[in-house]
Amino acid sequence: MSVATSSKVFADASSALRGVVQDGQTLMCGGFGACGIPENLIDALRDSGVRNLTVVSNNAGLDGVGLGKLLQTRQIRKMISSYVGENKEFERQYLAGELELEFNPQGTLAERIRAGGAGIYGFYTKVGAGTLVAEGKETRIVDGETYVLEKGLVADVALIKAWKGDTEGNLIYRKTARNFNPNMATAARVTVAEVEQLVEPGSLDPDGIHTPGIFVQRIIQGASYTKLIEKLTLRKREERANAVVA
Amino acid sequence: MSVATSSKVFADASSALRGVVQDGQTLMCGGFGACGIPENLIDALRDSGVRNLTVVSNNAGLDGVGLGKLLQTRQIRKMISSYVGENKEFERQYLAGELELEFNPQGTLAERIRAGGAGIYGFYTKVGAGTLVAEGKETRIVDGETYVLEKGLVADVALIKAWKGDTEGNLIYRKTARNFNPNMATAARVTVAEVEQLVEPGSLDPDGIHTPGIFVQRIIQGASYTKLIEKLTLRKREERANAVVA
Amino acid sequence: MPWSREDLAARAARELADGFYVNLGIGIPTLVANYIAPGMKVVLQSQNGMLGTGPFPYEGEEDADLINAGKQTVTALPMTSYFSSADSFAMIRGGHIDLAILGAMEVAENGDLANWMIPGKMVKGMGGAMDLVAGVKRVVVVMDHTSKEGDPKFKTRCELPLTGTNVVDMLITDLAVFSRPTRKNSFKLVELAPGVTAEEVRRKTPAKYSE
Amino acid sequence: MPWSREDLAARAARELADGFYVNLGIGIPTLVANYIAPGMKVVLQSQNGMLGTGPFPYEGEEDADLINAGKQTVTALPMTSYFSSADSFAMIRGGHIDLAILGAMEVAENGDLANWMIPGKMVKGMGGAMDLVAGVKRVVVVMDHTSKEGDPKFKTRCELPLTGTNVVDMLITDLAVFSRPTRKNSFKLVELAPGVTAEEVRRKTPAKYSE
Repeated sequence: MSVATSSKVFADASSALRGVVQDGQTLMCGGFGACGIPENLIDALRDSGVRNLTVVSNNAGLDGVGLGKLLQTRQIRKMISSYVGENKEFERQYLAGELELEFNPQGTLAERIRAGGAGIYGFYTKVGAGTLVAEGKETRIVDGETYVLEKGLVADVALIKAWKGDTEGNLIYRKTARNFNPNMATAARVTVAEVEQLVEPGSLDPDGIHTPGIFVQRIIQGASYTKLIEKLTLRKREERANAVVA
Repeated sequence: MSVATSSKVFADASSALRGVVQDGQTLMCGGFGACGIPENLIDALRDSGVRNLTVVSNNAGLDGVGLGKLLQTRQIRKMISSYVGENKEFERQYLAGELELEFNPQGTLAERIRAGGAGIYGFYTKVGAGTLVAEGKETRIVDGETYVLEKGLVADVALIKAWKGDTEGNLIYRKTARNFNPNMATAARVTVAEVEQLVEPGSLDPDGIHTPGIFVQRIIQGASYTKLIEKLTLRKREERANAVVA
Repeated sequence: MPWSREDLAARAARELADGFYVNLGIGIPTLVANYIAPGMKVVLQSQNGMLGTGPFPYEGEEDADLINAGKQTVTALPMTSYFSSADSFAMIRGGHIDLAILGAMEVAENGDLANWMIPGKMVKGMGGAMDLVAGVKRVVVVMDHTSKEGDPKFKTRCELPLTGTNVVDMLITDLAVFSRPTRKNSFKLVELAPGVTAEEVRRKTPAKYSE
Repeated sequence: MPWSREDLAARAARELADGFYVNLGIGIPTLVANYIAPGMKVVLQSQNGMLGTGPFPYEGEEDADLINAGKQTVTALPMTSYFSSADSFAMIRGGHIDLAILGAMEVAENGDLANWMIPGKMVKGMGGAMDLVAGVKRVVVVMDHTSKEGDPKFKTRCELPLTGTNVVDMLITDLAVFSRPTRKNSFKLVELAPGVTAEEVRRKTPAKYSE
């Protein structure tokens, strides 16, 4: 494929992050657990050596996997997440007071990111009303229901993983590897996407594009993908396939 | 195709609206101008004779087309829209004080509908700050910017037009006929969808479904489609195709 | 004889109805999928962005891009659709899911739920639990009636940090089932495990409920 | 000699830059697409849900499902994508569009814009205009310098109901171009139509501006 037609296309993850990432930034990082994480960009971010990062990501990776790599190198100062239960190094740093942590309910986190990308200052949600999550936040009672004011979230850089992308930055995700990726793509000053297959414009179904190219400033074809499975769960051949009657 | 497998499938538009629509309801109706409107369901709604409706729709149809048909029969009491410039009967009723009208900026209207479907009480937007749109609404100033509190919008019934749908209610829209349809599908107590092609589950790409079946309570295959073009605008064969250099 | 884990899942499955869209939490709630009545159609939502979650894959058919909210490999069904996290929680928060079946650490007599955090222990995070209890139409909780130490878990007030206030519609423990028609009502004991007496439940339950 | 409609469109096109994502309003702004410099890549957004709007179709190639925000038939390009109205305005409101070129009834010296409503006349609605001026990074207005009756349209204060407050970055009229580097600055006269004098502009402009 020709890369000369588009200035969005970079040769590899390191060059795609050059001039974009720097110390002290807020980064968004797509993925749910190990599913749909920007593997190549995370490696390049680690190799870039930038430090003191605030990272918005649903999870914090596993030990030595995904964002876990940046925890090992101590490049992350603060995480904004909904669940970080899979990571011993995270736990160690957090308990030692070396790492800041802000928990958001998963849907509130996703909606705050969407709001940030959509130019919405804040929104009222019932989620978290009457819990620790609402502490220090404005609330209002309407028809007996309490709503919490949650604010839009934006980042300096978003690191995104898609399945297919074209040189215009149009992206399509695959199955549940979509998760936070399309929302984060909208909420950063610079969005860098890695894809498994980089194709020419016109190759993707225009009705099926999940992230229009306007949201993607830089794009690479990832060098290789590990695609770790966190919890391989299998059904025995003789088991009744009755989880859902379709 | 077999319809016995799903209780969501109805034989025609009239039967799909039976027991669902009644006088005084708030209805959402998809479409942008004449593009992507639920033609068959609008006809059936007219034939149902229900009156005194509040209709949320970006436009009000043209004379004798789309919602224009319900204006002629005086079934609509109030419109919530962003632009109604195409309709003389609308103008006559409005100036005679026979029709209520609430204007929303187009994006605010879309976002209010999304918020209604997403369980968000309200959101703060810069849109309309300092204009008539903000009158009577709460505002707040953050970092010198004024934001208006806009509230989520829900309806009793949404009438939706999609291109393809399966018997589970999964929908795919075609080109710019998508517009408000997927947002409205999420924001009503009962969503009735009409599609050009009703197919079996498994026929649609699960990564490409725009409206998951959970949002659709009833679905029909439309009997026929007029698909009026409001403003046919053509390019001469010899004209330079330079509107965009791709 | 108190109900086993499997009994609890089977009992919870009786709260399903044909055509329901359901979200199942991690642990015992996941087992509920095995007890859906034959011929009943129930569609499972996974909050990581999937509607129509199928059974676990056969060996060799696992797909790293296809997991449920518990991060387990799953399969797709003909009806399946995928969507973003924001769209997934719009679905949940907007009241489109009929039923959620969740685990708990504590339930209070006013319907408060605590299931995400024990102060002093490492906090893993609430994940999607707060969104689910705030948004899903009906919330059924499945838990042991008492802790391993024998401390009651259905209490006057939750002592642990809350996941949501006044959000539990039905509580199924290994000893009994408590239900209420709306969130304005208080709980009523509606069922006992075989061999369990109302007196035993009363003794092990600080929460106020009717019988 | 004042600029013609085509001149205005050509002048506005000079505000485009390579790689820009642009929204063009109805009327003269639509003509701007004809003056994009050869070799320059500009992507047009239509707020009804399309990015990468192509030229009008040849006869027989029109598609009722493919229109722009002015409800005109258009075509798609290889880069084109479609999305919902909520997603389209998330794109606009979120500041992702580089430039909007819009028509106007009145512009005020403080950057206020009025372009949707004349009290006493039938009101058609604001459509997406308020969203565009509130969300797009840079707003260029194209309009006649005076009304048909000769009344000035670049004023001290807008008298018509506003579309947005302090939202205009550049004003291109048939007589002159006014610009300001940021919305904290006031307008400066930066260009005159051929044969038009600064004195003539001054005479026809109640709005305060620098020269």
